[in-house]
Amino acid sequence: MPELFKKVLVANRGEIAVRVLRACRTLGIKTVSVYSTADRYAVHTLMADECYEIGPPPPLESYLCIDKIIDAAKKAGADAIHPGYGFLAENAAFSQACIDNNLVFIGPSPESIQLMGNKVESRKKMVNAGVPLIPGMKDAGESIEQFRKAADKAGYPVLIKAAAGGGGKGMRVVHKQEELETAVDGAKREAKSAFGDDTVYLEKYITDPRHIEFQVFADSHGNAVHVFERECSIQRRHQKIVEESPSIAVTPELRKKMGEAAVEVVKAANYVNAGTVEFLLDTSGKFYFLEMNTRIQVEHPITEEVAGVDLVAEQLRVASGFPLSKQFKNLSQRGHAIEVRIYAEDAGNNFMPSIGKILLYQEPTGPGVRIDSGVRHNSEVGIDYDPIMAKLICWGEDRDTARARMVKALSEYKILGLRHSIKYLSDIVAHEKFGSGETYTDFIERNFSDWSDGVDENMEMALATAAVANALVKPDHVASGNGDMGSRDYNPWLTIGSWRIGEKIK
Amino acid sequence: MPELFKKVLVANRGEIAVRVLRACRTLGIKTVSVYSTADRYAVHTLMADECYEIGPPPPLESYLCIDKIIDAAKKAGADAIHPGYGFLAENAAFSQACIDNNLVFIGPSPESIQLMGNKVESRKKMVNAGVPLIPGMKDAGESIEQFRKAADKAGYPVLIKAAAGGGGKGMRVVHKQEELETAVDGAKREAKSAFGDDTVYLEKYITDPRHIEFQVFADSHGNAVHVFERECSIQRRHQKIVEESPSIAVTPELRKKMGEAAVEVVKAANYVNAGTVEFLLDTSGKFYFLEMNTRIQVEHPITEEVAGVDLVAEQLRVASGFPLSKQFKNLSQRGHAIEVRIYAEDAGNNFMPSIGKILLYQEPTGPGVRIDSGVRHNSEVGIDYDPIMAKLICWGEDRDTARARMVKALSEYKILGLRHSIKYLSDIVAHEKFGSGETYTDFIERNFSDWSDGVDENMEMALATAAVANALVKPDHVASGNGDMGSRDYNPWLTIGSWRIGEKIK
Amino acid sequence: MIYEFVHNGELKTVDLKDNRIATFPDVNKAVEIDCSPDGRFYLHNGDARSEVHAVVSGDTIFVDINSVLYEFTIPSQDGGKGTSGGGDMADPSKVYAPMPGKVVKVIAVEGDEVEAKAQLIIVEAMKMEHICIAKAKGKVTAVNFKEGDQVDTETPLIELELAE
Amino acid sequence: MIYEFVHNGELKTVDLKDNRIATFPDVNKAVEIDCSPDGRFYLHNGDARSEVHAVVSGDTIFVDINSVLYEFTIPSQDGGKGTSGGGDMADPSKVYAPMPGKVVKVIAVEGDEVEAKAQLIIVEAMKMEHICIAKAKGKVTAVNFKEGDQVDTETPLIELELAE
Repeated sequence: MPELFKKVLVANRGEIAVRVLRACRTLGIKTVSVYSTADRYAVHTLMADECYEIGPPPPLESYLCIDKIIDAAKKAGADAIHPGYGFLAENAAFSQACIDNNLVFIGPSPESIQLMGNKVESRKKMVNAGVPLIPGMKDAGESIEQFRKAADKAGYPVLIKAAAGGGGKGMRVVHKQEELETAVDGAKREAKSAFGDDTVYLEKYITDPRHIEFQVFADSHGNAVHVFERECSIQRRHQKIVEESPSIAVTPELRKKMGEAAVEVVKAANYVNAGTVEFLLDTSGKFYFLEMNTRIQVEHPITEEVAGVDLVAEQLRVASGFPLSKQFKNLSQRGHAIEVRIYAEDAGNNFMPSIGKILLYQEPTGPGVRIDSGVRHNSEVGIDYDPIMAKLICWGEDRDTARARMVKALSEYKILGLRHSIKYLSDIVAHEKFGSGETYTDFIERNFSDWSDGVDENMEMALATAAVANALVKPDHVASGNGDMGSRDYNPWLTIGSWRIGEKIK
Repeated sequence: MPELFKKVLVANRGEIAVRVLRACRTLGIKTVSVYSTADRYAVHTLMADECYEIGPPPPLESYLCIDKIIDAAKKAGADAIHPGYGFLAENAAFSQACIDNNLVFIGPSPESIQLMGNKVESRKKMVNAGVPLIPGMKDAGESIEQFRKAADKAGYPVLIKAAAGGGGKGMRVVHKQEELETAVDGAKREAKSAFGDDTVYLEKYITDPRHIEFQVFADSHGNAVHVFERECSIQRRHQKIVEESPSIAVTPELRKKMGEAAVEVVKAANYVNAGTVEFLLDTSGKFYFLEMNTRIQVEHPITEEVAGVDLVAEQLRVASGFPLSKQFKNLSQRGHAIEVRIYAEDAGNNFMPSIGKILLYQEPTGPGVRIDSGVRHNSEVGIDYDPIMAKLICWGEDRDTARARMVKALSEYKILGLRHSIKYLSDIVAHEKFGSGETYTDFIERNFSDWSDGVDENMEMALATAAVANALVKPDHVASGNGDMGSRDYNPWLTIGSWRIGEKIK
Repeated sequence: MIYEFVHNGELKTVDLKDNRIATFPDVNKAVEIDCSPDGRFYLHNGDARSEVHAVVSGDTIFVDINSVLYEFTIPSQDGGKGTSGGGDMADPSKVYAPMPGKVVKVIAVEGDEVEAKAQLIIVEAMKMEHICIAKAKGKVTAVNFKEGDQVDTETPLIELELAE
Repeated sequence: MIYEFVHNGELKTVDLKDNRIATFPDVNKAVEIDCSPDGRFYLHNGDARSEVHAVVSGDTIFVDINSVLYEFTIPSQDGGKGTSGGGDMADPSKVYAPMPGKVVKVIAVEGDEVEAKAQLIIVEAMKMEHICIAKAKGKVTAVNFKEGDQVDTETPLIELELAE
């Protein structure tokens, strides 16, 4: 009979570190956090039973330092390390270093990480396991005959792509065979002039693709399951910002097929612990393996809300040697969950990260509202790390209820002191095309390329508010205020934090 | 086809008003709140689209004023009124006044309210419908023969009670027939001397009873369902403070039987909308109807979390004329939920209500944590109303997970400025007898009669904290502080709320 | 720097060095409290730092240590009140209401000799009755309110002449 | 009482009466803002009062109206900066980094004649590249940093002599 870890070190920061610490505490496991000097007073640092400094702010000198983290774990007497996501989460060397130091890495083996990190190798393995990949040429095409054969095999439309490519250069969509030769020649010319290399290849063109991923889980006793899908098509700068589960595009039959394929991937990779198998889904219901993420994902909470499980607690149990717990053997979906990522960034200015101090922080609450956050009132959002502040997850009996709760919760979510994406996210979730489920991967380009926050509409209200705030912070103005304000020896902004100006402790 | 209300007035305050307002907003219904002068800036007042003042703080002059509330509803052009719980929620005259003014009362008919409000009438009706009541005499007993017959029928142990009674006076538990006569005589003598009236009667004595209630729901189309049970045995001063669902004492078979009885009650009362049927459950699995509450209950969220439904939204739909929605036709339980009520009260001093201003307010978040609250930072908790500030609801895959999450969440919940029950609640949920499910209605008396918060254990830490806080609030002390503090032009308590002392706007 | 606070009517003393190291005259113990740039307090204990909470409001300091609440009062210069609420709780010769409310029953009569813990007067506040008791044995010298009166926490309800 | 604020480099004026009624010189509109005893701001509109949020920090006022963010700066007496971040954004002859970071590429060369929107220098901050562009046509008179330099938001990266 295995035993649960006694003490776990969390090798991460921000909301995911807090999430893992909470899971440990719920299971009665002692916790250790590590922090860079920038995070000396961060939420994750102080939530743990013990905390160790591991260096200056740049990740390479702290959160990416395998030695320092292993040292902290040994000093604290931890049994295991949870890597969160990002940083060392998909680093095979770190997973190996844990093993070499008699620490359990809470995640898959170094071999699994390595295999899935190598896109060429992993795709080969998946082809052999019968998992569908985007059809096309494996290598560059030489003769037009090769292209024609490959196109016939993949089925039109097809895409010609430059091997050295990027940014749409040397790329052509071909809808019919008779357009193929012209397209290949054109793509080659363009590739040559753009990259100095005219190598091009062909793959199937996916019309209106959706990003569908399956949560998977496997224990060290040979059990592997999937925990249904998440749709993560809404992306900006190739980063997901709105995720939901279930996907509106996945029928029960398709779910069964894709889920089985996801479990095939897990088995083919000898995978243990939580992972995510990413697929592209086209409008005809065909799906293609993209890659597998060998970690807990940012968007794992929507799966938790819909399936009624705790994925992080299960990571800890499975890594301790337990078989999958009974909840994972009789899984079902209930209702609908949506997650939005609250970044410190300027949605109106190309999503430029925003840094600063959170001067006002007010989270929404109530039925169906969950917040996983890594900041609070007076937190500093600095320059060194990913600017995610929090995730807001809303659950509802159905998709429309989840959407309505999300829009309401976002309207109650207040962060002042830096720029953030709350208004942008609210506009996405409230958008009619989101409502009708037209959530393809180009949703943002298609519907939000000319988005603006409508700052001018309420300029007068904003100015009036600024003027009142300004007036009340200046005591001489308060004195000349109206009866209502003047009759109180009271200055609202100075009393927040409960200290009344004018009162002196003797 | 019915239509959802366009505008709803919420005739309540505090957390339940906020809960109802949120449900309305999620359904796209416009909202109206009413407030006494004490609540001019309360959370519920300002969350609505419109708000109307209805009088001074005493409830009799505001929240209990039927005319003022009806007037506000007419002025705002509301279609319907939601009464919340307490105040006018179970007032048949109010329900009737709504009807008379062409407003929909979101709850049952005046007749149902009246029937269930009359305990004698409702018990008669329930006997006829075959719902089990605590067996015993319907009237006072005269001859010892009558007592003997009633005792044989009810089954020993039985309880002799004074008709004029209260406080245990004139009460005797009888375990065997041979003790009956002595007990009746003794009870009569005691009743006579205590109340001047020696009338006594007999009913079955329930050993180790649990308070089990069933959430029920009926629409105006003849559909009635139950939404499983809640156990609310943990009570102080006859008020529930910890509730959970499901009950550890209710087996699937018992759930079926009790649920069917609850639905019988609903049908016998021609009941429409949400209600709660309360039972006493004894250790042998026998249950007895106590009463029916014709309103949404304080503890409704645990049912919502376990069943995955929104009871308040359903109240609005059903009152609009819709049949029960599909979620209510295919109900199932998932996991376990616990609710605790966060009162402004002094658990160490006989639960004396505590009034004051909330100077620091910090809610827990994360997986499985839900908060329904009616206060926030800087809220005043006054003398005029029930001192409930918030409810904390924790869900987990199983009871132990829900308990662990609750203890963790309570440890993260910080309210300063008045006394509250957080530590007391945490000690209850963490208690081993709670863990083993020995949650009988005398749980508090049995296990917490000598509870103390352990204030002396950490007195030095508290004093040290007070001293540091005191030192840093006084600028002259800051100046003489150590390098760490003195190097900043910074005073922590004055900067909360983002205003830095020393900085002046010119 | 020596700080004095009143807790439940008792005077407590703490010696604070460098605004962070506290020692106590009667206990051999040092406690280190750190204040972060974001205005929070942390208790140091080896490699652990655990958050503690405190708010200063007027002459009262509210503290939360592991969910246990403390209410400290800074003694005023004129030797005044022991706690912030309920009048001068430290003086057993005066009985105060625990919170503003209405007198529902007066039990004590002027001239009564009462024992410690004797019930003197009942005040209803927030729909709950609170029984005010004698803190020490004595003779009732004044009953300042009658049934139905509104009372605050500043004026004594009952005054006693203490025995011995 | 007339208040002036800078928003996105533009000067805005508001006339505030009784610390609650705001009117605007160029718009025929009055806005009533109420401040509650618990330090929150409410917009009055008939029987509706909706909460708006504001925080004053130094010479910057952050405001949230229906989730739309506003950052106002109080103009300083010495005629100084237009916004709080990114140097003096109002002066097109100076180009600042939008946030502290590292110069990864210098495109402009001293003496270059550049058009408005020409790319001048690229700064990497928070793992993302930001391209700093010319706000107006002109001639590059100074390039103050080279590749690899750490830059802040206060020192201009590039200076221009504006055309005309």
